[in-house]
Amino acid sequence: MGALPEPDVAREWLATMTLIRRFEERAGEMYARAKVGGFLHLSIGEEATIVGSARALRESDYLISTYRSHGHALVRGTPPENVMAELFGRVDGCSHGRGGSMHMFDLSRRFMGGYGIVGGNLPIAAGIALSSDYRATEEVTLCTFGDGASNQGTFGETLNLAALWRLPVVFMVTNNQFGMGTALRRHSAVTDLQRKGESLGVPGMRCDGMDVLDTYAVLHEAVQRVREDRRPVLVEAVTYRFRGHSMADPEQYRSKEEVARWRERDPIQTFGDLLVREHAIDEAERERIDEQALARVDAAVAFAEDSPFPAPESLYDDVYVLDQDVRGWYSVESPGDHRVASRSADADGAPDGHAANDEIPQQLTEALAAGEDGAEAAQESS
Amino acid sequence: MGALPEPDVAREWLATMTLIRRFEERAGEMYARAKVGGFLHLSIGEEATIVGSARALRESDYLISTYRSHGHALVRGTPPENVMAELFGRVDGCSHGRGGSMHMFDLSRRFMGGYGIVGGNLPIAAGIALSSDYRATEEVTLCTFGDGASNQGTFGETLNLAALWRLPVVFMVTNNQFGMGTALRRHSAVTDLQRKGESLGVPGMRCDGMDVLDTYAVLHEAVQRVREDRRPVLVEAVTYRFRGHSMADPEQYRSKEEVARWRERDPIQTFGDLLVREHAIDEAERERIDEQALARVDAAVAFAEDSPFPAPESLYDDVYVLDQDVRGWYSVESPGDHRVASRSADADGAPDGHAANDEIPQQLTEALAAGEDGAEAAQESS
Amino acid sequence: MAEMRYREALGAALREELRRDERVMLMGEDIGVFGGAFKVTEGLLEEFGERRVRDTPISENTIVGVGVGAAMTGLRPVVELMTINFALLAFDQIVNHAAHIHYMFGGQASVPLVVRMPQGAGHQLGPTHSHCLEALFLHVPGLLVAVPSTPADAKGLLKSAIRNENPVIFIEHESLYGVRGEVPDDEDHLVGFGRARVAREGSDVTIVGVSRMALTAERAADRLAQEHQVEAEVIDPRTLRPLDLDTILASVARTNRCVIVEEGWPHGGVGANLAALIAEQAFDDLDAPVQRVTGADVPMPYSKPLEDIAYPHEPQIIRAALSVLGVSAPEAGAPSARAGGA
Amino acid sequence: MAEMRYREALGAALREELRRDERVMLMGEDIGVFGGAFKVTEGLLEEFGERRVRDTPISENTIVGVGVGAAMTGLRPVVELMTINFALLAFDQIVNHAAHIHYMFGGQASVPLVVRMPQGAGHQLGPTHSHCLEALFLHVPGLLVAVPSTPADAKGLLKSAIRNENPVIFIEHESLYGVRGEVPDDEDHLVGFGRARVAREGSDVTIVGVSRMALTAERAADRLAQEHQVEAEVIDPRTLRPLDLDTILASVARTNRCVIVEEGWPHGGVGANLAALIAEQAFDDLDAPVQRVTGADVPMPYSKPLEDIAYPHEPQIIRAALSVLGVSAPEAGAPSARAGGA
Ligand SMILES: Cc1ncc(C[n+]2csc(CCOP(=O)(O)OP(=O)(O)O)c2C)c(N)n1
Ligand SMILES: Cc1ncc(C[n+]2csc(CCOP(=O)(O)OP(=O)(O)O)c2C)c(N)n1
Ligand SMILES: [Mg+2]
Ligand SMILES: [Mg+2]
Repeated sequence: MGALPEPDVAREWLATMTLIRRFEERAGEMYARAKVGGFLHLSIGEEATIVGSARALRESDYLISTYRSHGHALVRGTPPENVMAELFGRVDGCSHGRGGSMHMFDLSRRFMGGYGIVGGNLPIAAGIALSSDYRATEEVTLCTFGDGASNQGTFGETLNLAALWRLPVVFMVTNNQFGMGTALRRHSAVTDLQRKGESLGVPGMRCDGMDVLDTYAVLHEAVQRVREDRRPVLVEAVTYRFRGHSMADPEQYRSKEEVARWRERDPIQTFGDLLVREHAIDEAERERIDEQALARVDAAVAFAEDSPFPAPESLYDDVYVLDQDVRGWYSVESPGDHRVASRSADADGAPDGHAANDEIPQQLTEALAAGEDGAEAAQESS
Repeated sequence: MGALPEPDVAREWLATMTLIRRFEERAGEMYARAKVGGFLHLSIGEEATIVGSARALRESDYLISTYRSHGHALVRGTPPENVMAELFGRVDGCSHGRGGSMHMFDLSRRFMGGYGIVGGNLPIAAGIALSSDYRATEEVTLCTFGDGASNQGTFGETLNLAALWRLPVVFMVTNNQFGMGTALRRHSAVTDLQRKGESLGVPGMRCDGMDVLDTYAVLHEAVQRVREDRRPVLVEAVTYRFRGHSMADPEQYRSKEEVARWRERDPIQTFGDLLVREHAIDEAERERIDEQALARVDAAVAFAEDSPFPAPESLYDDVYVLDQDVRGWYSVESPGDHRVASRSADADGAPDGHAANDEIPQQLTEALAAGEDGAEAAQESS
Repeated sequence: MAEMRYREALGAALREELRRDERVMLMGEDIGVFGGAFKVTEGLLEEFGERRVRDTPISENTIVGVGVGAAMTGLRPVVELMTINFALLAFDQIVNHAAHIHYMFGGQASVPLVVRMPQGAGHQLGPTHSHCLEALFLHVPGLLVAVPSTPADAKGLLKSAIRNENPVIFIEHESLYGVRGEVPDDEDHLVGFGRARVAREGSDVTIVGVSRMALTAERAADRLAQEHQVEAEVIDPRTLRPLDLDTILASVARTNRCVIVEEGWPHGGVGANLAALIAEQAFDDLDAPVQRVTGADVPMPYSKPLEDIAYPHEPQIIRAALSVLGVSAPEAGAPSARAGGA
Repeated sequence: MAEMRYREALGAALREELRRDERVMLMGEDIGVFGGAFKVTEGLLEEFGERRVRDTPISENTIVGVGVGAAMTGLRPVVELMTINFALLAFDQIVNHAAHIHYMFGGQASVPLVVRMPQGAGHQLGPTHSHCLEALFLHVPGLLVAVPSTPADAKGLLKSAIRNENPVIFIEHESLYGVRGEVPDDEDHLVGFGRARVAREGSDVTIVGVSRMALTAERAADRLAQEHQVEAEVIDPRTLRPLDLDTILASVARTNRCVIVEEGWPHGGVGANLAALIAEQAFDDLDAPVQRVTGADVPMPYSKPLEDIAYPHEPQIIRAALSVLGVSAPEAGAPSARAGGA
């Protein structure tokens, strides 16, 4: 277990874990009330792996996750209002209602998403790290995925390539003991997951994912090493999912006793107890933190309720970035004027300003302009 | 290096390596004379990895390989006539002219193919091993692939699954130092390939792929272990490709000196020298073995020349196994009688006897009938 | 006859074939202990054990490839993929291997493999879990493709698929799992491939509905009769490879008008293929161009109101039917639901 | 204008864009030291170094995914896959990720990625290396799809593709790499997407040729003029997404007859899509059903005589053109070349 940080830092960690917990509890209620659709995967029980790892990053670093990523958006600073609005499928959702629970995104905070394809985010993470390297910045990418994802072909392909190209990426396998209803030992021949990258040239580390201090300490070292050595690292965060895989899960694959045993190690409860014991906070403040989280979640729900649904006319927006070559789509039915711009391109046929990746090319230009000093240049900008 | 086997066994190994060598030299000439089309990948220099490994198998075991597999067909006993006819694209080819050099096949000898997709044969090998296990037989599957293939997603996926399910399969990575023009250290972060399965639960072994005795000794142990422990093993056979990747390869990625150094370890030359030194054969017999190989290759070319090309009407044969549900294909053009049987199904619409996997279901039935004694039953039948 | 759900009919087919043929075995992610993501395989692990009902790691391409190898050597594997989008991870084993091995090796080995997967929108699963991709499989020679829309067809076609010597892509629909219907009890009741089902007879217009859209088309046909005195013939092709073009052509020869309804993307879709075949072979029978009603040309959005208009419903079908009949059509519910690509 | 080979035109486009924009970089198997399986990238490693021209391990799905991540964060990667069949290994990253990320995340990130690959038969590469799969990509919203048939278009379209903000599937043809043609020298000469090329003007029949078939169609048109006094208009769509349907419809409005020629499989192919669109939007212009000339519905066989008849040549095109003109046709060279699926 790592050392206790400054009191206000510790408070922020507790507050953020509490916010994630309260947010997801409410999301579950909203799902039961059919305010939220699709699949809803909660991280309840895994909050320390989220906060402990994300806090080891700089603002200029990238975080990329899976379909279980409400907490990853929140920890990066995406307002709960926009995360809840996404769950509600509203225009103010952090993916504008297009992605839902499994596909959260916030480019401005370098939260590079939420991906519904198990293992699909690993190559993308390596590509982001390649880009950071190419731009001669010091940025590091943290890529989280589950124990089950470590059996996907992209795991071996990506770790080999990242090691070969010395990409600045930390792979974090969130080992919550199950891939859906399949226990670790029933899906992976090697269950000591920190070792699963060794044959691929990626050294491993392990942290107690129920302990935010240990998670932070290990991830901080991992991020540091990756930033300096330009070599990937695989970190196994050992944790447990308190809830079902998704909302519709009878959980017949595990015993109530097993769940109860892990719940005794609730990362928020234990960290809160520690802070009180160490006099970093008192019970009153602990209360206040929880009340603030609840209040913020109330606000998020209210905001989401008020946010409008996307307009039917917006269905085709952003299928393509429009320009003089791609002016829109045409209807299969209406002959004649079958070219209907999904968002009208301007006179010159240039895109209408919604060009994506906006800030990044600029930052790239800086870095490239800075040439060899690109690293520092980018560092300043972070 | 392993012990010298009985003289006639040793002679057969030398003769088979020589046949493969002479066959491929001739295939190269035929390619230059445009008798052979497509890509032609030669194993010249790698013959010891082929004979040393295949001779560790029983007839009832399966062998599955890649697009570099003329030798694998020959070592299993497929007549050179039929292998050459396949290269010539004739009906008597071992794949009836459909596959060519990259897609050799001989079900009757349990040579399960020749696959053009790098890494594509690994899952299939695991499936064959699963089938052997399911049928309660003692069959083992030997799956060969290249160093470059070890970076393909199927490598990690398949080794994990094979270890998890305890499948009787030996994975042999033929490390000839290059994936096409990319040197091992430029495509794989871990270059000690025998270790590449450790993180996947598959122990590794290594053999000198230029030495047929060592290759046989190591593979014999590997096959034995797999047959008894029902656990996969990964064997690295260290070898070198004397010729280009395929016929059109300027080989600018390696030096003439490097090639020359490896050629000094020519597996056929060195094994022949040993046998003479050990008085297992004399120079005259060594000559005879070579002449017999050359004569057999002459016969193969003559046979291939005489074998007819497939008839145009056969184009659609075997796209499907025909039955009452699948009566053929229909032409996009001719309305009316658009259902033309690609091979006419009989009155009852049953398949016309060309049902594939013929002997295997029967053997399966035996094995299953034999119940717990299935293993022995199948063993007898091999 | 017994009434059961589409899900139960599929489970029954698997159970009966597992009992009938020792060579049949199942593989898939969470099909055993968990009972299947959509509960189709519930109870099968308990009855048949781990040898024949296997939970797999998350490795789609390899799971299918293992099925190919097992099928080549005497087994009859049935692989479940959780959602059709995930089949894209296994596309190499499905197309380059399963579909082509029989031909590529001159007919020596066959690949009696069934790959089952659900497709379709309606549950807000978003852009990685909701598509209809039957057109991608329909394109590939060597594959058989089934798209059952009723419990009876689901059971009869799955049993036929398992008994067939060829690789079969068996496409279920998430929104159909709970649908009830009459299913023959006879354990040897099979539904043959390449035999379309005339779901409703009619003489004014032929409506071909693919997968779940066969049911939507039937509902639209009922409203066409009630509200517009139009008698539509509704045809469910049931399998796309082989395709029973004869039944469709015979219907069009009587109605002279045709509408094709599919949930998938319009460009290079099932509807385009059928429209081209019909226009080629029944050109003179057609009094109006074949009309397609398709899913919108977009990744399936999560937000409910967008998802709703991104795939066809009765109003678009009614509108298309009336327009091929030359009757002025009421306003389209969703313009999008018939829009095409960039 | 300078005369160069299709291969050289592609190489020139890559070189010019690498020089023009520091964000452009290349990745692929053996594109560097080896110079590319088909030598398109020869010399680029030497000029631009290992940072910008990267040899990769054999990991198609990951290479494309790395391109996606790099493109989302400011680079403009061009990924080469050795053969279109191998793209099936990367289908998840291409469809579920590259094509859908911009939409799925509400337009926040774009994916300016180009994935280049050759397709096509003619060199006896057999069933795992010879297919034409443009129809699989054409089906997917979010992708742009280019199928250049001349050196000038190859260069102009590749430069446009690299400069475009959307993911582009850039499909080359193995049999075209050695073909020579005039190419504009101007480094800013681009060929826009969604603009078909009228390769030959004519008033009797419209022949649309896709990818390499545009050239085969031109040769067939010359013979139609010489041997049958038929003046065919030959159109090369150049890109399938976006599709310049206007130019095709305008031509059909004049000729009233249309033949579509593609090398790929018939069912759910490019031709089916075009035939459906034309029949829908120009039904009254058509004096005869649109005819498709397609590749055979088989995995591409190795044996030369079989490969030859498995994809279209002039005789089948001439025969199709004459038949839409109602002229009795000479015997078909290859019955197979127009056959469909099970
Ligand atoms: C390619 C793919 N296959 C299967 C699924 C269905 N699925 C969603 S989550 C999941 C389990 C993943 O387990 P793990 O990687 O341990 O992550 P966790 O859910 O435990 O966080 C599965 C099989 C999917 N989304 N994508
Ligand atoms: C999926 C796939 N990607 C790329 C290729 C092209 N290719 C053929 S052989 C080869 C190199 C393979 O190297 P290795 O696995 O070491 O086998 P070797 O050729 O050395 O025997 C490549 C890249 C292919 N056939 N399949
Ligand atoms: Mg897990
Ligand atoms: Mg090699």
